[in-house]
Amino acid sequence: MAENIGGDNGDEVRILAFLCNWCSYAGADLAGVSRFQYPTNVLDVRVMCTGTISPYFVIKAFQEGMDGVLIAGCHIGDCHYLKGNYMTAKRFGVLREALKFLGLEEGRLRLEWVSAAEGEKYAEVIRSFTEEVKALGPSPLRKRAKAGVEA
Amino acid sequence: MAENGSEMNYRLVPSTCVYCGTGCGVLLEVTGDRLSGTLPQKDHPVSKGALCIKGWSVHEFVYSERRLTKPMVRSGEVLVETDWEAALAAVADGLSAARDKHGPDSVGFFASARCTNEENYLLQKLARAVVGTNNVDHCARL
Amino acid sequence: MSDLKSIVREKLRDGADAFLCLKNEEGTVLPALITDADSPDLELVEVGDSRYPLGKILIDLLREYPDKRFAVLVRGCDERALVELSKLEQVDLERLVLVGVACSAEEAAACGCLRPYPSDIALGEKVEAAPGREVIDEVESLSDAERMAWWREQFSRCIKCYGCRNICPMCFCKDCALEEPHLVEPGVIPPDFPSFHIIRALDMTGRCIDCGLCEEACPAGIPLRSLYRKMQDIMEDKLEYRAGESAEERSPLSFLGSEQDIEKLEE
Amino acid sequence: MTNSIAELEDAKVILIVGSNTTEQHPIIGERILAAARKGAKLIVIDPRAIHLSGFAEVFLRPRPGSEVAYLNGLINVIISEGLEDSEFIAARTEGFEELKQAVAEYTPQKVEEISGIPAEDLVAAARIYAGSERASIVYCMGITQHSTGTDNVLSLANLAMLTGNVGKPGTGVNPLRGQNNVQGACDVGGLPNVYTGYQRVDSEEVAKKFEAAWGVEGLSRQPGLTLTEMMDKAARGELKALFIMGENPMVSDPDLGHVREALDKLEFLAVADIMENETLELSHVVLPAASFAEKDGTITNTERRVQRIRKAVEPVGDSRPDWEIVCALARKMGASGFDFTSPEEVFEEIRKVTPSYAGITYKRLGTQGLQWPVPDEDHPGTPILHAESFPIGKGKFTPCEFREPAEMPDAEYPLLLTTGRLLFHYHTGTMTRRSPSLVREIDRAFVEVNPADAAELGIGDGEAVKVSSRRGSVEVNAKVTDKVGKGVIFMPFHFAEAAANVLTNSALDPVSKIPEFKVCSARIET
Repeated sequence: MAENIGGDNGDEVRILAFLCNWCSYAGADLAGVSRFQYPTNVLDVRVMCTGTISPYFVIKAFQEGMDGVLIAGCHIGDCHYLKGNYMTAKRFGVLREALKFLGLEEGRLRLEWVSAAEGEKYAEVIRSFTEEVKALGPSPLRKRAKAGVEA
Repeated sequence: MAENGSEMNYRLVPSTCVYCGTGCGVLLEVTGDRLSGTLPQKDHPVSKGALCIKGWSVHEFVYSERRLTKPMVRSGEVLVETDWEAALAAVADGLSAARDKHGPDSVGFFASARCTNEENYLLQKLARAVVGTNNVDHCARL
Repeated sequence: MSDLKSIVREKLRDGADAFLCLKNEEGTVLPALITDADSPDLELVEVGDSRYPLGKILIDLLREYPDKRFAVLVRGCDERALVELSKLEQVDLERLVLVGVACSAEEAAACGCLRPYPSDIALGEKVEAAPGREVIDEVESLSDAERMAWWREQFSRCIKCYGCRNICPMCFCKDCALEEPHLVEPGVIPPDFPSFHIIRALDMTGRCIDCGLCEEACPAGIPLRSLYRKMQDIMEDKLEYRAGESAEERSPLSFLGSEQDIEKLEE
Repeated sequence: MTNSIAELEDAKVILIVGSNTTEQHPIIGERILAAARKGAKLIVIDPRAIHLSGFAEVFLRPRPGSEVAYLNGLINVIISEGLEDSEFIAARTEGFEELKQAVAEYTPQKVEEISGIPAEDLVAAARIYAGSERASIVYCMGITQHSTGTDNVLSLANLAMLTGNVGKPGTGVNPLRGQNNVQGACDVGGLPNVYTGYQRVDSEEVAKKFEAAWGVEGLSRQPGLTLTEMMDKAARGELKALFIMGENPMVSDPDLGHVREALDKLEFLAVADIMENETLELSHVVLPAASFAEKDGTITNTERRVQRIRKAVEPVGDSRPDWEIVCALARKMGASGFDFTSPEEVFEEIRKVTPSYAGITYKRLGTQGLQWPVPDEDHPGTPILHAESFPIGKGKFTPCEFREPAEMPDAEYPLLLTTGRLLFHYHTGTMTRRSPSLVREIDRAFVEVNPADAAELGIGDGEAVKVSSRRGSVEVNAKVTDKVGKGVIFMPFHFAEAAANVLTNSALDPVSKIPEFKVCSARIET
């Protein structure tokens, strides 16, 4: 899947965004409808709640060649399932530190709270995250052998 | 789960992994009357408390559905179950018949790099002292 | 150790149906379940210096013999394991009698855990811990790229024996993510970097009780214990939790929690 | 092994040749990596890129079958650069001049032509091996399973003696024995030419000794047939009856078509085994044997360490330990001397007739084992062989000339097939393929093909292909990988449904009688 985004232009980075159905996905939709400009090298995965995102999914995304992973959900207090995003916040805080200890740059993993009304914020998050990941370059976790074969 | 009131039994039996020639030290875990797992022997001179995946799972094949559990003799196209007495008599007859008719060197024995020293010793003794042939070898070369 | 022998006998007479401890058989110290105060094995009981995952063994014994009560010899690490396993509903502490043994100064120094003694000490003298942080310090002195290269080199020796998981007293799942083909490609060594080892590190987060059996069982000499210890440091730093310490407080990663937990995080 | 596994960590240089140690002897492989972490330099010589080659100072990838050429080449470089151990050669060896002459023509350039190893890499490897105070050689079937296997081993011995790497800790010529008890099966007389402890059957003195020990007369002084020779005789109708204990020749032996034909011709075939296997369908009687967990006994590992296995549980069903089966059979045939009631009693008899086992008792073995020779009950065992002298006095250099394998690629079969084992499986898979943890990792045969060959043949990764040799063909999936060099393909032989040994050549080494599993010619079609 990963190779379909951003074309095969070498300096493009590939980003996976996990978006919660109720807030951030709607926020992304609003950004589109409102015609806010933001980069296109992002693959969305809609989830019912960011609390369902296993850290394994994030690892898998990096392993499959993503250069950055964004998790965007409802603001704390606004979760459709009341407390789902508490788990997101806790897991994410630990995961980012764990990955950092293994040498993955902190900037490649980002957590944002984006509501259904924040279309502009969504566009801004994508812009700034893409810039940050671009500055970091391709992820060192891309499967090296496989990347070679695919190229 | 054991039945209420049954005797409890949990033991670790020191043994040696039977896959490759490294000879790592394993502890076979027995719960009740069945093998339930494998642990590494911590103070083993070769493996020093480590094992490979084969060592860790060396107990698994013991209860395979493909274990042979009954002696069998051929009847036409099929092998039919029999008792030990009959099976051993059939082997003794088969080997003796060839020896008596064609001489001891018409009989051969494959010993085994998978069996114990004692078993290999007995097999070569059987070949040499009972049948009278040195035709005994095993798959060392394979 | 005659002391241990009399303790085992006493506990068996006091209502424990069996005592899980260690015995010296032909010079090798290994776990033993003693069910009878007159058992000849009683002559062989010994604390010894070989450690085994007694907590993991107990998970199975408690299930296999649901109407039995067990006494168990515990070092600090064994006790932490049982405490954490109890919160994860894998063992029932009510059916267990813990007999604590403190690690000797020599053992504690060689092992380097944070608390080389159980809460109740029946055998041995309490000594304070001398946890080594050399590996963590070394890794943290490196740049991101150097860290990744450092770990990549360590994990490149992995032959996927699963010994770290198999020996771990805290690993009890029936379905293991390490065996999930979408996460870790089967049949390949070394296993995928870094998924195999990150998955384990994440599963150990808020759970690892720092017994170090993983590192002892690793044929490749990978500094797993330091990796998992760092995960506990992160848990403590971010979520004020350290596995195995409190009998009541559960890992914040095992329940949704409250808004206060999040506030801690955002500091 | 002349030396011990634990000593590998003391070596300064380890030369790994024809051994994919990580996959065949995983714990030894990790011991080698531990040595590397302590600063030992690794030299890996293998036709495939293996796990250890990733850690090697020098990795040489020769064409399979060129072993004598490149080993002579290493010796050539060492002598021409004056790196040999002259003191050791003078004190402990003979035949150096002959060796020197024989290897003179194996210059790095010539070796490059034969083996494909770049001349400068060969020189680098020679310098590293000869330049250290303690260098160990570790080898396995990649050396022995050739029609020139004996010459290959002798060449390794030449190399070790040339540099004085014998009889000291962290040195030696160390074959890794494949099966758990291949060492022991040889030690206790499971060979056609020797009784226990390698006592020759054609020696009058030895035969008399065993006649006295066993209370029999007229033991044959005529060496018997090897396994592969028995197969040939069976195929020709000269061997009439065969008793197989714990082997599965219908997967493990070369040229399986020939094996089937041979076993089919037998008037009588009996098999004792723990598991259903491919050989049973040709048997007249099948005896169910107990597994290692269901019996007592001893096995001997690759470093000559005799170790105990212990009965943990009762045998499944009506199965019985092989030792009981053989005793019962012997008694059935009217023999005396088989009234043993335990393996320990059998062992007591073994040590009476076997000088190298004389000092071993079950009690002494405990949980640590003992390394033979153990001549008496006070002897601590022998971790290092040949410390003071060789069995024949001085070590003799044996010059070897390079010969091509029995079958080489040609127009019809243009690829060179080599075979081996995987980490997750064992031999014919009768045990590992019944083990869920191992089956989960991998349970299918494959053939490794170099990307260049794959491109030429139009084969994609994972594609089903037919691999054929002059002896047969099998269908497997291709794995396109640069682990193998161009022109070479590799198959694991564990999988009966796509058995590599349908393809392999049964050509034998003239001395060791080991088949040439590691080289035959083959072709691939989609």
